[in-house]
Amino acid sequence: MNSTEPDSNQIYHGQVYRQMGLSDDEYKLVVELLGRRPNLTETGIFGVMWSEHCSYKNSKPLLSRFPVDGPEVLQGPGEGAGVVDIGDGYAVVFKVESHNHPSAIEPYQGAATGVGGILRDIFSMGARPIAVLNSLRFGPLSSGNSDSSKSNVSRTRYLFGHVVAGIAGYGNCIGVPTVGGEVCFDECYSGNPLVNAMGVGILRHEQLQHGRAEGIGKSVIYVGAATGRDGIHGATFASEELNQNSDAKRPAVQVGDPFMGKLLIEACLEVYESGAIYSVQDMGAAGLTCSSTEMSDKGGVGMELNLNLVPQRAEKMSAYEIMLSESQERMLFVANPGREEDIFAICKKWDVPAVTVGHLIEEPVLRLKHHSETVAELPLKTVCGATPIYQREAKMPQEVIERQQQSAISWEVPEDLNSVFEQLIQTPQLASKSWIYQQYDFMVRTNTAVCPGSDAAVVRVEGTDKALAMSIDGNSRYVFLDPRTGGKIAVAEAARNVVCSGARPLAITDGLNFGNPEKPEIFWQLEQAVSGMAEACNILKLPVTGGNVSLYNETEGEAIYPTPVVGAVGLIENNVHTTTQYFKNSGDVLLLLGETKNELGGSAYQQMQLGNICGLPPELDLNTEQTLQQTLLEIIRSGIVNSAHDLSQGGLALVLLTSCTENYGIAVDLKSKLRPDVVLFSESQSRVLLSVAPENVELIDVVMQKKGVPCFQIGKVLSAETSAASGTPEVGSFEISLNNNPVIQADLQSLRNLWQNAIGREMEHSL
Amino acid sequence: MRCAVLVFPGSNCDHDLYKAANSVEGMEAEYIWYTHDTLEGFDAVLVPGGFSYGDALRAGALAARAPVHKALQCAAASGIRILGICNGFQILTECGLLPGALHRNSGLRFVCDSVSLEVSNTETCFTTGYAGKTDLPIQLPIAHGEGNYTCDPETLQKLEENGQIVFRYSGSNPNGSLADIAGITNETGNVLGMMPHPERAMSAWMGSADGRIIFESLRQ
Amino acid sequence: MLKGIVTVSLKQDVLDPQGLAVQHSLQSLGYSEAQNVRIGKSIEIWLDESDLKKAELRLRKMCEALLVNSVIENYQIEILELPLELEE
Amino acid sequence: MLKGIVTVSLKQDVLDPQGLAVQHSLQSLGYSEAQNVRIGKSIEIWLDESDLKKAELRLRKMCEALLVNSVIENYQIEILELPLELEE
Ligand SMILES: Nc1ncnc2c1ncn2[C@@H]1O[C@H](COP(=O)(O)OP(=O)(O)O)[C@@H](O)[C@H]1O
Ligand SMILES: [Mg+2]
Repeated sequence: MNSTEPDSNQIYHGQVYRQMGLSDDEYKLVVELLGRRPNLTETGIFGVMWSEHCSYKNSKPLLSRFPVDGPEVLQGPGEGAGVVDIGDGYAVVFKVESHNHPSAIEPYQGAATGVGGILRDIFSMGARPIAVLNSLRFGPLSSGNSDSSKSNVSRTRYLFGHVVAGIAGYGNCIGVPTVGGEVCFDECYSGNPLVNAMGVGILRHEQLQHGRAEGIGKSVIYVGAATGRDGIHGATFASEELNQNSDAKRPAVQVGDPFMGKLLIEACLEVYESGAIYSVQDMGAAGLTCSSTEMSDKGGVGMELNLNLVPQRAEKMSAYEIMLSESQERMLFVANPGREEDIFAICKKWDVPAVTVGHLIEEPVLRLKHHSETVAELPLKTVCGATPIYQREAKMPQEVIERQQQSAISWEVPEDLNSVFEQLIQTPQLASKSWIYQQYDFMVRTNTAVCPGSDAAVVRVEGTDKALAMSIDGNSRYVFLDPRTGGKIAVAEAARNVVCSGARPLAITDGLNFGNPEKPEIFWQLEQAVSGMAEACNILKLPVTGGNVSLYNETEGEAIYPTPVVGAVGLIENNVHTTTQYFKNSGDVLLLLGETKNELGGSAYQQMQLGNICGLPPELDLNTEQTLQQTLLEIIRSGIVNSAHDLSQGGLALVLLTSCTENYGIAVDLKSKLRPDVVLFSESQSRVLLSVAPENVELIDVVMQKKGVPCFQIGKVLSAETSAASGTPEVGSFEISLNNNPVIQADLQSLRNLWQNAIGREMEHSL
Repeated sequence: MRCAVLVFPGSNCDHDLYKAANSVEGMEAEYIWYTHDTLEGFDAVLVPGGFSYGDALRAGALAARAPVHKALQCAAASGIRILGICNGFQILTECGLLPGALHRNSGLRFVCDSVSLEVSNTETCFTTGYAGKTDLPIQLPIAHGEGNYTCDPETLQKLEENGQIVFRYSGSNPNGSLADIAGITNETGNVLGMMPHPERAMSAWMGSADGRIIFESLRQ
Repeated sequence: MLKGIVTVSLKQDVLDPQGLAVQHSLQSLGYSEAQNVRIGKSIEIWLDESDLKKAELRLRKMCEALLVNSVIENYQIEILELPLELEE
Repeated sequence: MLKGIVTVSLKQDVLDPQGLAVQHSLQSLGYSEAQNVRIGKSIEIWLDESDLKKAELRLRKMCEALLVNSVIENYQIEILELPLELEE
């Protein structure tokens, strides 16, 4: 034991356990369970294993509301990632993981290691990673004139720029395409940005790995980068609020090494193929502690580790440091008997360190040796099985009650809707995200069939005719105004994006980013949102196969908007059914599916007009949604849909613009009794814009009528080509009228330029 | 035609290049590990893109000194066709098989996009297939952070005079490269380095099939 | 005119994947004496300033404001006086 | 044990977009005296070697063999003697 480390009595008297994330009661419980006071290493182990990040002690009772089973689910929550059958012996593996706090402290490395971490979750299941997506939240990119908001804005731009660069830096180097994501800018994230990453992988059924350590005597093998003093106590750190003292915890910065990550993927996949290992888990949050205790607990055995054998990058590391380090790019294997040398040989080929550090024992304890002494011995049922679970109190916040009662529309219809529209499409919220995704290699591995920019990304499954559509979504403004409805919408929208791409949604993964659950108002948000999500999953028949909980997202006591994000993956059985949101032919007819309602609460338009949100979010009828999705999928599969685009933020007007291309514009005439700005910008749910050949309109109309899906013919696609002779566009190219009165008449290329480069301009702008 | 696809630690477009070459009739690609000391028996060598050695120090620097580089030099000297794509181009400049250097994009950011290219020389063994092509410029994807080609004025003049500049960016230049250079050959014309990725443009569903022509030309 | 040279290096406990890769490469090229390699930045700044003390103060501020990421990096400052004809 | 420090800088006539960007940022942050910024690398190498002369020779070779791309870069070498207790 390191002489500067406190002993068990000092930990008790000095309440050192608090720094490790244990409350007084939790510490008391540990002492009771052990029948003695734990030493520093042991206290540290309890601290991380009982953190929200590892134990879900605040969220478990809620998470049990999610449906987790389905005929195609091969692995639900509990392992590194969920696994869903996609037929012909293949399965898809996917999960979301948050890296919010590390990214707030060191945005580049925080985001990079977030990507590294989710990829290890994927390949620890035996899958080859095929795609990553991300979901990001930051403060506003520009400000009013006060000095304090100026310094916030410059910090926000720094965070945003470096988070994107970090995701790019890791994903590009490791050679997994970053194919999509979403981002929102709002004041509530100024002090507490969110960085969630979603990983997707493919395996053949027989390649599926698990994390159960079974078989007394088997060798435990450490594989990957050496252990340094990185990120010590990262998991507990992730479960605390950020405050001014966060800086003092700075040794917690881990640095990602995507080069090692790449070698590690290849080495692991080859080791699995060789059949030399029995089980595997990645070392993510809480590093060696979490992997060793969870693996042995799942298998009902014990584990003895000799910490001197653990490869170490720093000198004189203590047992505490070795166990708590969150150095990246590490895995833990349980070898099949006699196959150790095969594992070493494969790892050597890939230049990846691999060494036996211990073995499985009968007694169900974690026993750690260091310098020939036993430095920790903990019954696994205390570390893994005895975590206190909290039933928190829930209370609807007064602020929400007040906001809901306000009217969503308190301004006159603007006279010049053209300029309102121009302003709206340049808000970072609605502007093109190309500034972000062009920094990501979204094509590597040459399976990307639909690149970022469309509703969902589509990645082909090599060696088959199948493809997977994937999307990540979550509108926290809706969740803030009404967490239950917002939760439903998050699930419905992610699924709708996938359906628009021609895929049948298989399952979802979720990331729950909330404030401090010990506050009743926050717990109410969590409970409501989860209930809404669960309800949507039940009706849309989408099991939740995994996810992540990130609580305590607060700065100086101010919580973020409740932010659940939903990652959906869908299957395209035959990749000819792959559909994008982009118009394909001039003369195609535009069909709007679904009802447009007087709904502006929480909309991007309301936010722009008021600088704030109020009223109720759009309503969502899950049965209507389900019928829409099913019917849409049917007609897409029958091959008569040329483009499909779901309506979300920015409403009909934005969807029309983002379906246009350099070559195709629109002429639209709408009929409605609603205010023109509502017609254009309402974010009513369960709506989709289609473009179809004129000869198929009637057929679709009939199908929609039969299913009771409202279907309106609203205009057509026009060629936007510049005629070479005159140098001017043949048509205005982007024309919308309402009840025969023009409301937007613009030149398509200028609109597209405004929209396309808005974020880049914002980032280059001086403050 | 037998092609070697070199694999360095960290290479990540090796698989894509292998798939692309094998999809071309009459071409057979094999992976060759960076520790190999010979490339005998191969008719062409393909050096893939993608972060060999994690791009440590300078992109391509470490791979250019890996054991296989001697065999690569021999292959080049004996006139065997060598195609380096993206990181492969960086490796070829780093080991001196191509003149100049590729440094950080002028925009300082990694760029993944599809670009328009002018084929400035359709007489190299890599580009004959473009000679009759009518829908020009061609479209190929790019994905790089260090594609900013630079060399001294004398070298540039030589490149121009000898027709060694094979591809130029014809829309906006994505990385600030000198003279809009996107790809060059060596003096004898058997070594081509290019930043765009032809292996990512092999069929219409990928967005473009213009890359296939390079492989088909190479095969002849 | 003065020239400031800011040498930015990673803090001791922070992993340097780049340095590691270069170290391995040097060793496999036969430079086995290269035991540990760390790669940092060297930033040269020409300053329109003649007072050494003031220059140092300002450089320090620049480091804190922009040049150095104090979460993972350390820095050192050196200042050279430039003979007039060397000014660039 | 010796420590070599190799400072690698871009040749004078090679454009340094990163340096330029930093220079602009510094100026917009109010450091108008920052007239010109160039960014290079500082590579620290711990050498298992006690002879200064020999160390320098070997470092020079490492530079030529790997560390420096002479098409666009220059370098400078400095060698420090490390007190025993500072060896890492
Ligand atoms: N952070 C990001 N990373 C990668 N791609 C992104 C990111 N944010 C948005 N995108 C891409 O931009 C497109 C538009 O995104 P978004 O505005 O969220 O659309 P939608 O409302 O249809 O979900 C999508 O293709 C999405 O994948
Ligand atoms: Mg969408």
